Amino acid sequence: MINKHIIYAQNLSFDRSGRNIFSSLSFSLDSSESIIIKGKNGSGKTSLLRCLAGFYPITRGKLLWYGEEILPAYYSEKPLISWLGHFDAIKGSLTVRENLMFFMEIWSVNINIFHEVVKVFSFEKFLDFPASWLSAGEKRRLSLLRLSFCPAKVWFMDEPTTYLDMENKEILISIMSKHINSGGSIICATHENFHLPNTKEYSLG
Amino acid sequence: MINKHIIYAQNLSFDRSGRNIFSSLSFSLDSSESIIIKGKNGSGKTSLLRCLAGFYPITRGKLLWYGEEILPAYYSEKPLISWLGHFDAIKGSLTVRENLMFFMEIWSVNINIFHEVVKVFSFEKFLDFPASWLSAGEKRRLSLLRLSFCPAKVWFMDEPTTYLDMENKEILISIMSKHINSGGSIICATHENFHLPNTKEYSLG
Amino acid sequence: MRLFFKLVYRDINLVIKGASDTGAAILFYLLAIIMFPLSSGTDTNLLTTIAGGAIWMAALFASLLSLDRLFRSDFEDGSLEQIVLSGMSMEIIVLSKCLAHWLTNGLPIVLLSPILSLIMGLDYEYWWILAITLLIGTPSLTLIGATPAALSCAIGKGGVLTALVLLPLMLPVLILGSGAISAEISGLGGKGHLYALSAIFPISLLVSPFLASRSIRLGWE
Amino acid sequence: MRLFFKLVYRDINLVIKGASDTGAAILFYLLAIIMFPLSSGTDTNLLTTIAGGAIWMAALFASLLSLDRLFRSDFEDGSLEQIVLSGMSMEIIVLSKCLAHWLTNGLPIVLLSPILSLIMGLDYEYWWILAITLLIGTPSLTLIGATPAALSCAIGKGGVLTALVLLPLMLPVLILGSGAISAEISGLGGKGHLYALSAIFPISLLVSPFLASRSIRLGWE
Amino acid sequence: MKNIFNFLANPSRFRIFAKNVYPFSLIGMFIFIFIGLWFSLYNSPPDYQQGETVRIMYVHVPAAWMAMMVYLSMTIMSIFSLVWRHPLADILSKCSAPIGAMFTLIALVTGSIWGKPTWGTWWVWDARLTSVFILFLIYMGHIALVRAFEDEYKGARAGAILTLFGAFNLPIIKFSVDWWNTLHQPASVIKLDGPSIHIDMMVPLVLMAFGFLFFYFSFLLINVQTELNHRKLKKLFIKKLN
Ligand code: HEM
Ligand SMILES: Nc1ncnc2c1ncn2[C@@H]1O[C@H](COP(=O)(O)OP(=O)(O)OP(=O)(O)O)[C@@H](O)[C@H]1O
Ligand SMILES: Nc1ncnc2c1ncn2[C@@H]1O[C@H](COP(=O)(O)OP(=O)(O)OP(=O)(O)O)[C@@H](O)[C@H]1O
Ligand SMILES: [Mg+2]
Ligand SMILES: [Mg+2]
Repeated sequence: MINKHIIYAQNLSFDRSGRNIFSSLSFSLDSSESIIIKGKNGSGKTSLLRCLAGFYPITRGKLLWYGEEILPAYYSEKPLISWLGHFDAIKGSLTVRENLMFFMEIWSVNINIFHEVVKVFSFEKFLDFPASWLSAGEKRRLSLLRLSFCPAKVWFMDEPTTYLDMENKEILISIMSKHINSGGSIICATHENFHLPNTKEYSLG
Repeated sequence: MINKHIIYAQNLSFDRSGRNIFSSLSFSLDSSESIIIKGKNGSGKTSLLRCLAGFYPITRGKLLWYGEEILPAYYSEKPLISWLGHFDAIKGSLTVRENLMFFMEIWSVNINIFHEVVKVFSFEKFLDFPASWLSAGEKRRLSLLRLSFCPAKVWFMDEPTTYLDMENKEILISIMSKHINSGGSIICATHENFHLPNTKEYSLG
Repeated sequence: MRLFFKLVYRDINLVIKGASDTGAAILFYLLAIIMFPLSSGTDTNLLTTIAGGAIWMAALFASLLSLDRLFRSDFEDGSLEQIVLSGMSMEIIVLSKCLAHWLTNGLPIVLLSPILSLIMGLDYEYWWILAITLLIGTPSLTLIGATPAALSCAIGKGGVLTALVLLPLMLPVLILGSGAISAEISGLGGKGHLYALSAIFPISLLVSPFLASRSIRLGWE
Repeated sequence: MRLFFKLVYRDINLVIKGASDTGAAILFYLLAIIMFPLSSGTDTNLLTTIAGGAIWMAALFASLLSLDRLFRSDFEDGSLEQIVLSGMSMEIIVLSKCLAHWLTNGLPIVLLSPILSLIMGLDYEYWWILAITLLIGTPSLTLIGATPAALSCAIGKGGVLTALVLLPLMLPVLILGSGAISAEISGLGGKGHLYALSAIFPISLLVSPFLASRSIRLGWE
Repeated sequence: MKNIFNFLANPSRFRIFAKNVYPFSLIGMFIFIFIGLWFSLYNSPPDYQQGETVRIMYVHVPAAWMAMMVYLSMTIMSIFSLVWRHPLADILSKCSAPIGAMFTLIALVTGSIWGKPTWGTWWVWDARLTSVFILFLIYMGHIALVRAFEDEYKGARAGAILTLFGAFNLPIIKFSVDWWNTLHQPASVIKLDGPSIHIDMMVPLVLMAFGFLFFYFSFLLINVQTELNHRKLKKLFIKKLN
């Protein structure tokens, strides 16, 4: 039943400026499932994530979201995915709280959930810092924090462990596991060895 | 003999906006030696590196380079350190070759050395790409490539493994080892477990 | 619609916090006007004659200056991706950014115009027509500017090209705006110019969100 | 010295490749001049009277526009750190960036001035004085602008503040420059203005590298 | 019609098509322009008001027409490009822009030269002249924009967006003489109630117009071939990398 899959991809290929980045990928993603994408530098992990989200147009192949020809970047009813990319989408001139508030409001996040997540990442003391003060790892944690209170069921993560220390890597893995166990799905590109529940691994390149 | 140390630091402390970032650090660095700085996110690794290079002014303590009160960021005879930070100093509108050429010229790097280093990082095929095409890991490799042909004896590296795949991490470690074995020194902040020759490890925070 | 206003609010907040160039643009506008007398000598008659045109030109440059980064700062740090994934259609995003831009750029320009007319020695009977042309014209400037501003995300550099592409598109607004004032002063009546100026707004309101959102997506491709 | 020219060469290359805003500034200059007649009506006499002042003002804005990012793009992507660690003194870096800026911004402004005088209907006897004031004045504009541009790195946003700090500092140059032309036209002779204008250059050459390099270091602290 | 377009979409097929059609177009251009020039320089009457200067018209007017015609065709191509993502439309549009810019420049320059004896000035900022000047700026913007992209495909899409946006200018050029009172004279050939120009002037005008049209076709075909070759080279270069 194609219609049951959250993502259904068949024979996806993607070319950029005439270069073939990846080709003939087929897979599907269901709820409570995770996909880990591995591959050398330049093998097309980021490109694949962006194709799936709709930021890059696939060259050939078939891509369905919830059995339909929709794409998260074009869908305007509710957030379909929660995205963590190479860019952190943080405004240095605003405080951490202001940065988060905006997304809380457009995603209609409950304030209790917000406080809970802030606690998980031990981010209480940073809330009134200007975001430009944060260290590289702290910025990354801020992005993760935002990602994890987004109401979307599918998480797209591009090398989420970047800049994180050991402790925060473990927190990351635990929230990822929790998300999967509570019915969410994850697609994650990484060079690390993750142990997530119910995971499939794909290698590119 | 203080004068023999490349870096000699005694009781370094650093405050920012009234917050104490690190305090009372003492250590020294000699040639053929490496220092690995570890510590949680926000413990001040990046700040320490920047203090040592002269970008941040230390609040208290004594810092000597080659036994003198000079700082790499103020020294204008030759490059004292080769720097790899969070920012990649790559111009996307130039090609990879143009990006490298500028530094080759200001560092008077021999063209043979250049070609050798390009080979080590298997970067031949990217040379005529616009730098904006590179993937995250490829950009990082480009920065590493530049770092490694700089004539300075001391390498400053802030989380050098970011975005790198397994294979490139190994190449990185091998060039770091080679640098140390041939009389160079390295200070490296990282969250990974490195095995470098002749290394001291410091933990911050 | 709620999201629309949240986004407008955020953008205005960013301007207030100094993260955006829009504030600079207003300052630029003010200073440019003050400098007119300094550079062209202080012959009052002369000043009065060019006052309308000068204020309009300063307004145009002020928009132009700030439009260059209308989408680019959000595009470069990934915010725009986050926003479009949050279930807002790109057209709405474009419109809300334009509204925020106009509120922080066009509106101050309109509000400051009486003071500036005073500085420039424009006869006070003509203040209203200056203010009206600016009120009608500045929203069009913002809307027209949105597409080149979005294109500059796609190129990744902006600057040269934004200006090159923008100016010819904005020229009609400038010509009609300053033309209305001089027509009014010369006694011919500026109504015709005003009508033509007001016609530009609905057209750009229809066309620009569509073309600008295409351009931004092009930047991601 | 070799490093100095390498850096100048690189910066010019970046302008040519479109990575810098300097190209935009020249365009802005050209278009601003072309727009003067459009906005102030087509009375030829009027145009001629304001021609000198208008061209000078456009030149000032063109410098102002591009100065904002003089150091900032290199500062933000880490290039400036790399360069200063390569054994160049900060003062030399500042000077070489100023030279590159002048070559790509001031010089084209000077070279384009005859054509622009033509468009503006300035009497051709006065072309030379316009060109000379621009030739003497634009290097000072660049040098004066370096310090605020460097400060904008330290603030991390630039824009508002750069413009606010810059304009008052640049005003004397503008007043002397356009003053020389109107003095010449009115038959009083522009020599006095020219001498004063030429005095600004050596002073700014001495002071500005020092202050600008301090400001950049402030940005790192 | 759609079939023809699809047939030509294949680059190599279009290359063959271009190669075969190009000589005819070139011959057409020479014939029309030579006969047209002969008529306009020798075999047409001087104007009763303007005398011999009227002969500039036979260059000015066709160039002005072509300046608009080329932009109009680019607009149509842009719709094709944005809606159906047609690669040939992209290429045609990109290759048309420089030719259009050149016609616009010719119209501007010949207009100015004509203006000096008739209006007593090289240039005035009236609606017709200004809008043609804006057209020139838009062409230049288009040329710069399309070439600013590493990726031709993206450049073409960006160019298409700009072309559509700039299309507002065409009606302004055409009708500016009717809407505003300008120095420039209103249309006397292309208008709703038929031409109102003397047949002796009409003949060379039409001949020159066809000459210019063939000029456009010829150079368009040359440009397209160069562009296709250029892309092929680039593809080879990239293939080497894969
Ligand atoms: C730089 C200045 C000028 C520009 C930019 C310009 C532009 C144009 C344009 C765009 C057209 C085509 C209009 C259409 O098809 O409706 C045109 C047609 C024409 N122009 Fe000009 N023009 C200029 C100067 C002049 C001058 C000085 C004269 C002579 C007094 C002149 C006489 C004509 C005539 C007779 C036509 C043909 C109108 C018709 O029959 O449709 N133009 N010009
Ligand atoms: N301007 C500032 N004022 C006050 N505190 C600051 C300022 N800038 C940075 N900090 C704080 O200094 C601390 C150290 O930052 P630093 O970047 O050195 O950490 P780090 O060890 O490199 O962390 P990471 O592993 O995340 O890269 C952080 O907690 C940060 O919030
Ligand atoms: N515009 C472009 N034209 C051609 N090739 C491109 C373009 N942009 C990126 N590429 C190439 O596409 C390849 C895939 O890039 P991508 O960012 O998807 O890799 P990745 O798997 O995420 O790598 P990393 O592990 O380094 O993040 C890279 O080799 C890159 O050089
Ligand atoms: Mg990647
Ligand atoms: Mg750090």
